[in-house]
Amino acid sequence: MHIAEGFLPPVHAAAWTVVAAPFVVHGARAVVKVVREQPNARILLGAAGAFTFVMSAIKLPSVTGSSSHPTGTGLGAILFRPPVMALLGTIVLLFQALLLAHGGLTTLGANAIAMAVVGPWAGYGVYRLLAAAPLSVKVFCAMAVANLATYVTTSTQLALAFPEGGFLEAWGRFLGVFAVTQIPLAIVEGIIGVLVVNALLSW
Amino acid sequence: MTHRLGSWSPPDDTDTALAVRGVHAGHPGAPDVLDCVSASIGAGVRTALLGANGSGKTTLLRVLSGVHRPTEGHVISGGAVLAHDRRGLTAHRQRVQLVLQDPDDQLFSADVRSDVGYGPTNLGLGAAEVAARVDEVLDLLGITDLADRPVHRLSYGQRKRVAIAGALAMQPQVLLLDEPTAGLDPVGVQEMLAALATLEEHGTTVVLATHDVDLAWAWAEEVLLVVDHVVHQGNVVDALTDEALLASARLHTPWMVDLLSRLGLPVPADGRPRTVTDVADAVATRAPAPADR
Amino acid sequence: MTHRLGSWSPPDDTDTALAVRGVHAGHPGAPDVLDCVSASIGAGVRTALLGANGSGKTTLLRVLSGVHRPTEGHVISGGAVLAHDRRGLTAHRQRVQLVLQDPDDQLFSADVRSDVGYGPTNLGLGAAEVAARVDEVLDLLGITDLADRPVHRLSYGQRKRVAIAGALAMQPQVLLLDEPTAGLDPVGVQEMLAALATLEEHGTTVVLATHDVDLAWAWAEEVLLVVDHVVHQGNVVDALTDEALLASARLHTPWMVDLLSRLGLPVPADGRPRTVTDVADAVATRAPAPADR
Amino acid sequence: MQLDDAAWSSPWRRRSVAEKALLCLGLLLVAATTGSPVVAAVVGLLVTGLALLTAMVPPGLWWRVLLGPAVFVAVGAVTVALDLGAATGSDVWRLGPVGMTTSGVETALLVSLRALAATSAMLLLAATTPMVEVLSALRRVGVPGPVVDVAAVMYRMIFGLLEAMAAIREAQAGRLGYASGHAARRSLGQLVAAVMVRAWTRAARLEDGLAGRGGVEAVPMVPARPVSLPFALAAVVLVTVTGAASVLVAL
Repeated sequence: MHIAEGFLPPVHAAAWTVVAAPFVVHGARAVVKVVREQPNARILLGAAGAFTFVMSAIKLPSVTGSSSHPTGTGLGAILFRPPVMALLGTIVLLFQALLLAHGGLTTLGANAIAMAVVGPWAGYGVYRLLAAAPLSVKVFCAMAVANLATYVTTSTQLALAFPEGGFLEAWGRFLGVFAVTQIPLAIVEGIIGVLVVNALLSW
Repeated sequence: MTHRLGSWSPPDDTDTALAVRGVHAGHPGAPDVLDCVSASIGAGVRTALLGANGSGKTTLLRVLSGVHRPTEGHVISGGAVLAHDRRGLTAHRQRVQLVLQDPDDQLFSADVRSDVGYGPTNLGLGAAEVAARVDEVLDLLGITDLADRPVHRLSYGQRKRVAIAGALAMQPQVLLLDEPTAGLDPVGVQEMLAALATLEEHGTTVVLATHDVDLAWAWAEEVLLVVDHVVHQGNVVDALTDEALLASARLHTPWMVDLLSRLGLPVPADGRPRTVTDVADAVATRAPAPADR
Repeated sequence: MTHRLGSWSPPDDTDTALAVRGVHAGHPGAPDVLDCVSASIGAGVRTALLGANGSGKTTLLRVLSGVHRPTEGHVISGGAVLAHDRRGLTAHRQRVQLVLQDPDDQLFSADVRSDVGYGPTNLGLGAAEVAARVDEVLDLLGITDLADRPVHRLSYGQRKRVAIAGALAMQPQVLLLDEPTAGLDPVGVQEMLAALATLEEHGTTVVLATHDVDLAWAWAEEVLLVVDHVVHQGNVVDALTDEALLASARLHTPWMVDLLSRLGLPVPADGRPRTVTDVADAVATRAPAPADR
Repeated sequence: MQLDDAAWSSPWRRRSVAEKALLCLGLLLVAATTGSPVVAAVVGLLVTGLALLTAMVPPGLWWRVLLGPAVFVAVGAVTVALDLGAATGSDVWRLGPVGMTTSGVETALLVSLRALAATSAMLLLAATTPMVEVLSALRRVGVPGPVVDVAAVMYRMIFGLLEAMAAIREAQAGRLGYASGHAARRSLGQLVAAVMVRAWTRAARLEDGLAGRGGVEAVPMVPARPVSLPFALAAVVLVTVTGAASVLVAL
């Protein structure tokens, strides 16, 4: 679920853009440096971004009857590291806005914080924290936590924007609608992440 | 629409392995790729599906396999109308298997054995039975030596055969093959055709989609010709001696037919020439060429 | 090693557009894919590079194009030994361009015009000159209407021609094509051959790699036959009437040669039959078949 | 990817990105910042009219692509409007602890109209401007070349990977890969892995294939197109009028 164009109050949209900017600029700097040293990295990074976009278009088996898609932010973070994911994830969000009408331009900053910054860092953090655990446990936790963290962030952003009845009550409402329903999907994404990594290891 | 060609008479309904009736298919917002198509595939009849690129050949294959649901009309599978629900499709997929042109679209496990065993495992078979089926089809296709090789180390021709093995492991009655010989060199084509002949001996009905009219002439008994969203069905001699029809399909006449007709020789409906030797014999035994030619 | 076939005599060195001398090539840790190969491509001579899958055909093309650096031996480009440094390769690329079998391996931009202009832009040409070259090659190949289309919405045949346009925009003297007709339907093959004929009229030397011996027979003047890491060079009639050699290359004899030889008819070195009509004429004008056949 | 097809065949496709951005992003900003549901509704109707009548976006496509954001907006707006707790003096509706107040409903209505209008304005740009034009415009406004190059390669590769994904998924379904929940999860894992391997091999082959064309240099970009003065003026008028209306209503 991306926050739709125009849904956030203008001040919030602007503020989240400002918050997201340093992460995206940092990622862009890293990419520029890599490409200057290694021109071929254009293609590898492009392939990584294209893969991230395509993965988010995969339909998961429906748990609740509605179709849903993986966020893919955890897998991306494990594979490509969070700073690069901040940039690739933001480009993916731009593509989703202009090619699929998912999300928006003024809400790009807010969505980037949720999907390209918090999700990847949360997943990557869990992955590193569990350094001693078996790979499948690490991957499961990283993917599920990244998925859930993304939606908790989105809910928080919405509650901050629409704190009717007080922030905590609003937070509870948005979490209930956007994050609690996500728990089974986060688990599915974690399981699939493990299967993906197992399949990749066998290649 | 579908047109019957020449003297061909439809096989008895009990002999029909797979059929479509009045099928319309396409993508939303675009003109139909298939426009009221009917066609039937007789059990054990070597059927070639001929058509130029973009003619709707692959769409017809996907409709027959149950993957593409027609907007109108029916697929007849095992004598009954195919229901596009979970149960109907599960049953259909054990009868009919489709092998795509690009083997890489069909191979998604790292090694040959687990890839070929993918379908049987999904059928819920036990490990021992899966292994038995895998060994059986690898043996049938003569690729037992590939069993423990990683898929990405195989040549293109080997991967094509592994993809067929994966479909065969479902023990289908009908095997639909999209361009199985494309990209193979002459020896590879011979090996592929030999493998298909083995399958037929084991009772599998083979449908082969191609744009190679010479291959269809030599191999098929029955032809489905896809021309501009419409299917013409007939026996191989009727279909592939109809120059106007072939031209409208953006195909050429098989060289054997072309040569014999230029020499004024008849093409016998039975025992048509299928190899260079057959043609040489037909030419050698003909009456001497008229002097005015 | 390289073997000369039949009566063919090497062209004058001034007429050689591109050549390899004593080339060994392969991948580290594996046996050589090419084992001391010499071959030469005459300016303006239609040259077919024939070989089975995995024979080393594509490696030879890559060596000729300068992309694959041989471990031993030389590429002779424009009368001089090719230096595999930046300057040497830049000059070489303006003489010799390679078009791969799968156009998606070579198309980099999302729209046709930018993609065709990619090479000239890399040469450092100005925008106006790039645009002029792009228009010129699109016109030459008859695909001006594709100029503003997205590459990902083109058909396979259209993408093949755009890939050729991208190579042509470098204004090469030699164009190396890997399986340019593979995957095309008969009309697509005709269109491709017509486009290649136009290039030849404009002075481009065309080298066509294929495993389709019938195509090579009808099209080529000179043949490079890759058999087990070794190249045999000869004119098309000498090379493609040598049944033992073709069999060792996992290829078959062109059906025209096969048929004429079965009928006991000679294959003339000049004016060989190249179409079904030619064969029919050759058969029709021959002496009546002996009765004992 | 129907928006992409629409953009490539749009009658506005050859218009300058600058003038389209002026119109669409201008109206988008008016819609996204207005405090008036009426102004939001007017902008929404204006954009829809422009899209269907002048830019000739196919109506079926327009409503189909709006559906996704509309679902988010509906769910989000209902959540905004909900009020938990005891009855208040301004209840529109209440059932036990769950209700809606007048102010909540007003906020939800404004947010919905604002989001739908702003989304429509973005869609007008998306449905008339191929991604290659957007990317070359981004480079012209100063986004670093390598970043735009990576985005361009992504765009080039997306379609092939989507096709591969669809083909692999169908092949899996054909071998009963989605016939049970357990099989489906296993198949999805293999699908993602196979698509990823495909992305890598495609990248490696492309890198190799480009060697003969001068290596992997900057991705060529489409040139800027001339700005149409009448179009730009009309855009300025529309944005100014709606923007002024939005400000006046707020005062």
